[in-house]
Amino acid sequence: MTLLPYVGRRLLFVLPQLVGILFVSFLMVKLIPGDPAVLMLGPFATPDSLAKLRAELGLDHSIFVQFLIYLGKAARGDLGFSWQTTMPVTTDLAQRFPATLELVTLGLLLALAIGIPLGVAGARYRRGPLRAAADYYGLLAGALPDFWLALVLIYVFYTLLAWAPAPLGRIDLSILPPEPVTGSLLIDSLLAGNWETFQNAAAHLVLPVLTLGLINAGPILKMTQATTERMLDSDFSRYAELCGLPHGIIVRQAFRNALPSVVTIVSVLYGFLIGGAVLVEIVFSWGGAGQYAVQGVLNADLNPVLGFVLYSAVLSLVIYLLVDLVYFAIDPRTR
Amino acid sequence: MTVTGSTIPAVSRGAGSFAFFRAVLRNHPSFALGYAIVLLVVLLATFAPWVAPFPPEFADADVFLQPPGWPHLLGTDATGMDVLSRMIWAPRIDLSIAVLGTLLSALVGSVLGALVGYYQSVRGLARLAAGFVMRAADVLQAFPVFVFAIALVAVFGQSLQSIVLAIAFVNAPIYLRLMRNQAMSIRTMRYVEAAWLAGLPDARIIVRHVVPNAMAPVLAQLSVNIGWSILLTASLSFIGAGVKAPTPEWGSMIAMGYQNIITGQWWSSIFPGLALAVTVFGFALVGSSIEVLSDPARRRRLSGRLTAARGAA
Amino acid sequence: MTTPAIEIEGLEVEFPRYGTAPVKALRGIDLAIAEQEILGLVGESGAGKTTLARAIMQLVPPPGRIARGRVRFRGEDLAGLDPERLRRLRGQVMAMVIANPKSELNPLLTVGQQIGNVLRYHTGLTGKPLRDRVMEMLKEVRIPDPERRYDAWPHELSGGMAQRVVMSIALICDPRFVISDDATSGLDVTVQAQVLELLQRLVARHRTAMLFITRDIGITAHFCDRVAVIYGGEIVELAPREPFFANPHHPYTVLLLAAFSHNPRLRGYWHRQGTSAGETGPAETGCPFAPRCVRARDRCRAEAPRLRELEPGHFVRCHFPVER
Amino acid sequence: MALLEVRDLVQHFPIAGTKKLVQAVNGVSFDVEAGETVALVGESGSGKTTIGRCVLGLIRQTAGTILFKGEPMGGRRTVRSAALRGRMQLVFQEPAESLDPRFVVGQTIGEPLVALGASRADREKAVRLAARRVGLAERFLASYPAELSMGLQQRVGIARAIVSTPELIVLDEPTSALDPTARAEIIDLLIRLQKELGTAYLFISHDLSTVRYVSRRVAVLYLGSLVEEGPATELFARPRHPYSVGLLSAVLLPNPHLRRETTIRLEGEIPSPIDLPPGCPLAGRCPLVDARSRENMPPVEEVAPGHRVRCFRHAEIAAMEPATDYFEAFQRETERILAPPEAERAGVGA
Repeated sequence: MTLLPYVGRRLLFVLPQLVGILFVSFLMVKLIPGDPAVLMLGPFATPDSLAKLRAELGLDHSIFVQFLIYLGKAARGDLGFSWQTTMPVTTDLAQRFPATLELVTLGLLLALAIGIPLGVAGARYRRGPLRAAADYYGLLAGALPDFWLALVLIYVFYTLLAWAPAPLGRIDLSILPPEPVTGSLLIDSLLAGNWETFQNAAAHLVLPVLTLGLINAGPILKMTQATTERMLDSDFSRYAELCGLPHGIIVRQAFRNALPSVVTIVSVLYGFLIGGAVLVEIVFSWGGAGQYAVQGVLNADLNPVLGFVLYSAVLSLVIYLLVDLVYFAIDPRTR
Repeated sequence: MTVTGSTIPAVSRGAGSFAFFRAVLRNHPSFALGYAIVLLVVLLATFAPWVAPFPPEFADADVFLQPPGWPHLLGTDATGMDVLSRMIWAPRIDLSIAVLGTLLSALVGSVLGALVGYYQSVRGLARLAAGFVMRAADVLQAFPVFVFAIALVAVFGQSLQSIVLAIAFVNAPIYLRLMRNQAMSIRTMRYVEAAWLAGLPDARIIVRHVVPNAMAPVLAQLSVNIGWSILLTASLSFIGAGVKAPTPEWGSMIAMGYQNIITGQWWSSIFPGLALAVTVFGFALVGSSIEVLSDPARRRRLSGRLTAARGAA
Repeated sequence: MTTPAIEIEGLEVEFPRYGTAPVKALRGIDLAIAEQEILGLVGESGAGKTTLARAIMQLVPPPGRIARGRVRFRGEDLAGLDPERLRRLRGQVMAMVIANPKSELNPLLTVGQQIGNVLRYHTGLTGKPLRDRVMEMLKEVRIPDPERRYDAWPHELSGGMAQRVVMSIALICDPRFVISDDATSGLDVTVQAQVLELLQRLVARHRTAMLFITRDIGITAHFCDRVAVIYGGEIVELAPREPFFANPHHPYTVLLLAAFSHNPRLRGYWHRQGTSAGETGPAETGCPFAPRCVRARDRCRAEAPRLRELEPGHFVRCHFPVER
Repeated sequence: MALLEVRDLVQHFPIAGTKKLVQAVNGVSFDVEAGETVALVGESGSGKTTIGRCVLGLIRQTAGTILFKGEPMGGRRTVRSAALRGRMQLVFQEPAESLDPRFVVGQTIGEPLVALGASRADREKAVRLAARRVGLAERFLASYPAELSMGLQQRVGIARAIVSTPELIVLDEPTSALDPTARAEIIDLLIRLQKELGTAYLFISHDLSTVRYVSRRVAVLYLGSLVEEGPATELFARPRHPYSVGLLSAVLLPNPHLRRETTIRLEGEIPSPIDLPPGCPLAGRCPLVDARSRENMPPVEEVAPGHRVRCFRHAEIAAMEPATDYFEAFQRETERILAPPEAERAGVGA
């Protein structure tokens, strides 16, 4: 199959795109007002100590030279330090990125579990309660602010019913987090065979995942329903009906033809949520990568922002590549 | 002649298209609900000074965190400001930011998209420029949207204008891509070929044929996008990168009440969120109604179902 | 004549329309097709050809509905059947070939799967016997290199080949009655000739009854045993091939045939001034063709003519048929 | 000097990502005199539509020259240039797609005059005249295309084409989407317009009975090559190329007895025009194929005045085929059957 050369070509193409993204974000970030040296040493630092620090950080070169320096270091895996956490950006992200990934992945899986069945049902039974429910859910989910829904869920399930744990992080402070292997608490606790930690981490995940799942099921449902409906109205579905194929089979075939569009919307949502889930992260004080980057922007701590942009850009480019490979698998016309 | 035959006059020009529009609304409560919500929110915002019981930024310290009751129907927040009044004033900020930002992005995105889409298939310099614009759009969209918006606000400073610019910047690629695809497909239409053959300059062809035929999907997207932009404005304010307190704005109101949720005072966060959700829901309904009414095929099926319903009633 | 494979009596189909009375797509169709007979049905777009095909299969697209009349298949009335029994009949006993072959095939299934699916759901055959039967069918429709085409995707097929695959789907369950709705319109002339010959041979060998719907009256002259003309949802003329072309009676049939004449004066005579196919629709009362008929008189506008047997087997629905 | 001269036109489309070529047109030459109709006949993949688009400059040809009134087309001198604007027009196959759904009929017809910079008043006058010429009632000028029948929509397309009184109109299958009666009306209209305006037609079609009626000269195309060309009456009666014979015998006229019996049966289907083998394009399907025609392209030979053919064995075909024009026989038979009973009233058939 011509897969390998295709993937090779795509990967080659990824590098320049990455540099492009980094360069634009480097320029953007440098424009953020606020002098890092002053922020680090505090307002009372003497001018020459400020100047010494600036020289150390290489801030006295032109932006372009600074970018080349940054690029050089990044190539060697050094993304610089965050003055807020005083830790290297890479270690911070190693902790925080998996937290966001775990949350977003489970959230989207839930969204798929809600969106696809409702979408297909909506397409199949054009008139009737199910279709009305699917339509309204699609519109409603798109309208709810995720951070607000999180607050509502917290109020109902924590403040009133106390079914869910306090929204204060990914695990009870009293429990020792498992040895980080993948960075996902669920997997690591399973690997460590520590059932109690797994249960606790899972309990903390319920509300945030439910928030992301309910909200993002909207676009998935709308896309599934619209495309499946279009496929059901197509000539080949009509003809299958004329040939006496059972309606269930026809709907299944129609959905299979709608799959590429659903895969597209999922990949777009995935890319968006890496940065977009920051509000839910804040409400649940999740300590995810989105929060890390937002704090970086608000406090002009530039390296974390650049690090985060690099990680999420790489992730979205990988996702888009995976999506194309899925297209190859599903649709012979793309081969 | 069956209703599917091409000789049935298009309903848009049929007997009283306004009467048809009213019949559609009567028969499709959801569309009517959408227009009602949007109308209500706009009216409330414009007449806020006379409608709101209390001035929006008047903080009365000794009535802070009062539960819904009298005279504060929806209670007060931690600083003693009346939740209901601020909710009524808020759309002035939220709506204007969202509408302005979306219109700006729609304008810039569509014009650029029409040009790129039209010249995409033409060889030579124009195609190169089109390719460059698209790559730039790809880079823009590869950015984590939310972080990008916050960075923009940080760069331009935290004023209303900078939020509008951020919204416009983030939404522009959506219209760029939408208009580009429309322009590319319309470019291949026979009537564009006929105009090209007749000798019309490209610019006139774009204005006469490409833009009008691409309007329907852009309008539908516009309405849905306004809703989404309201959400984005509120989210920015929620994390402190958007509208700063005490200006009445749904996002910042939710943020102010957020700590109290855990201790049980839910009203100062929940109510503004509800208002925000209902407004965005209204715009989404308007968007879907535009989508249905502007697509001739779905309109014809709709008119068929209308009479069937009327027949059965 | 043996018991006809399909009998249609007084079939009427209506489409509701916004603000005005519903459109009568079919105003009472009476037809019977015997085994191994090919009945041609000719008419212009909007005359109700496809609606009739769909009505026979009891699948009128919404919001249309069958207002009156019955379709009896080998004596069994289809109208009253429960959906499951009806579904079993479609494809197994009655099958259909529709116009643009390429879009009728599911893009994500190979040729073998598409044909196999229909066979599997109707007969329960699976595995090797299923594959052999499909392969045999591909050979019968003369698809070049059937082994390779078995696993081909629809977008890899040419127009002619796609139509042969669709025919295989229609005929795989050895149906007793096949409807071809404009099946050759998208094909090139040389390919069309081959496909028609193939259809004729398959109908003869499988002794199926066929309703061949087309806009091209020329095909029916060489391919059909009997020919019927439909206008405004009604059969206006029905006759065996020879008398139909040698001695056409209905003014509309004559107008259709005159369209092929290169003599403007002849055509001018049969074509009423200021009326044309698209603009002047069928009349609601009286004879539907009256508005476009050169011979229309008051009686035509007042009273709808009945289908009369002018000569043995030659029916016409006209008060003043053309006599020779 | 003919109005339009096409010399050795070649048009190949590269397939993206591969070195393969779609060889749509491979060295086609023909002329169109002023006020004359030449038909390009062929099935799908024959390149007839591509030739039409090259003539109009919608596609830049790979090789070969196109002369309009003696001057080569291309570079600065295209159909859009001030000198030639409005001189050449195109009528499309699908009437609905050729009209902008948001333009009323009057606007669409008048568009070519907008490009010619005519004033609003002149435009309106010319539009009304063009509409009357194509038999379009005044009231339709304010209607939208969706409200018209296919036949009327095609009349609007034709009105737009004649509004700038062009010298040449390329018609790309103008009647194949129409019903039989509408088709006949449009053909009558085109013939009448040619008499009134003296416009030359390049009539592209796959429907031989329409071509037989409309055009004086016919060029038969197969896989991008012009296999036979000649006066319509001559070619329909004495076809010399196996493909022309196959094409003519496949035509089904509405009369059970009149069909061209032929010994030449073309097997298989039209191959794809990608990387064609050398030699005669029909080699794969022709019963008379031999080593000669498999290796090299048969030269053009003139078998009768104005009747040219590219086939080594055209003489054998002449001997084998009956020299009867079935279309002519059909016309006489139709006039006999369909003559109105009171023949004396209309004086038909004289």
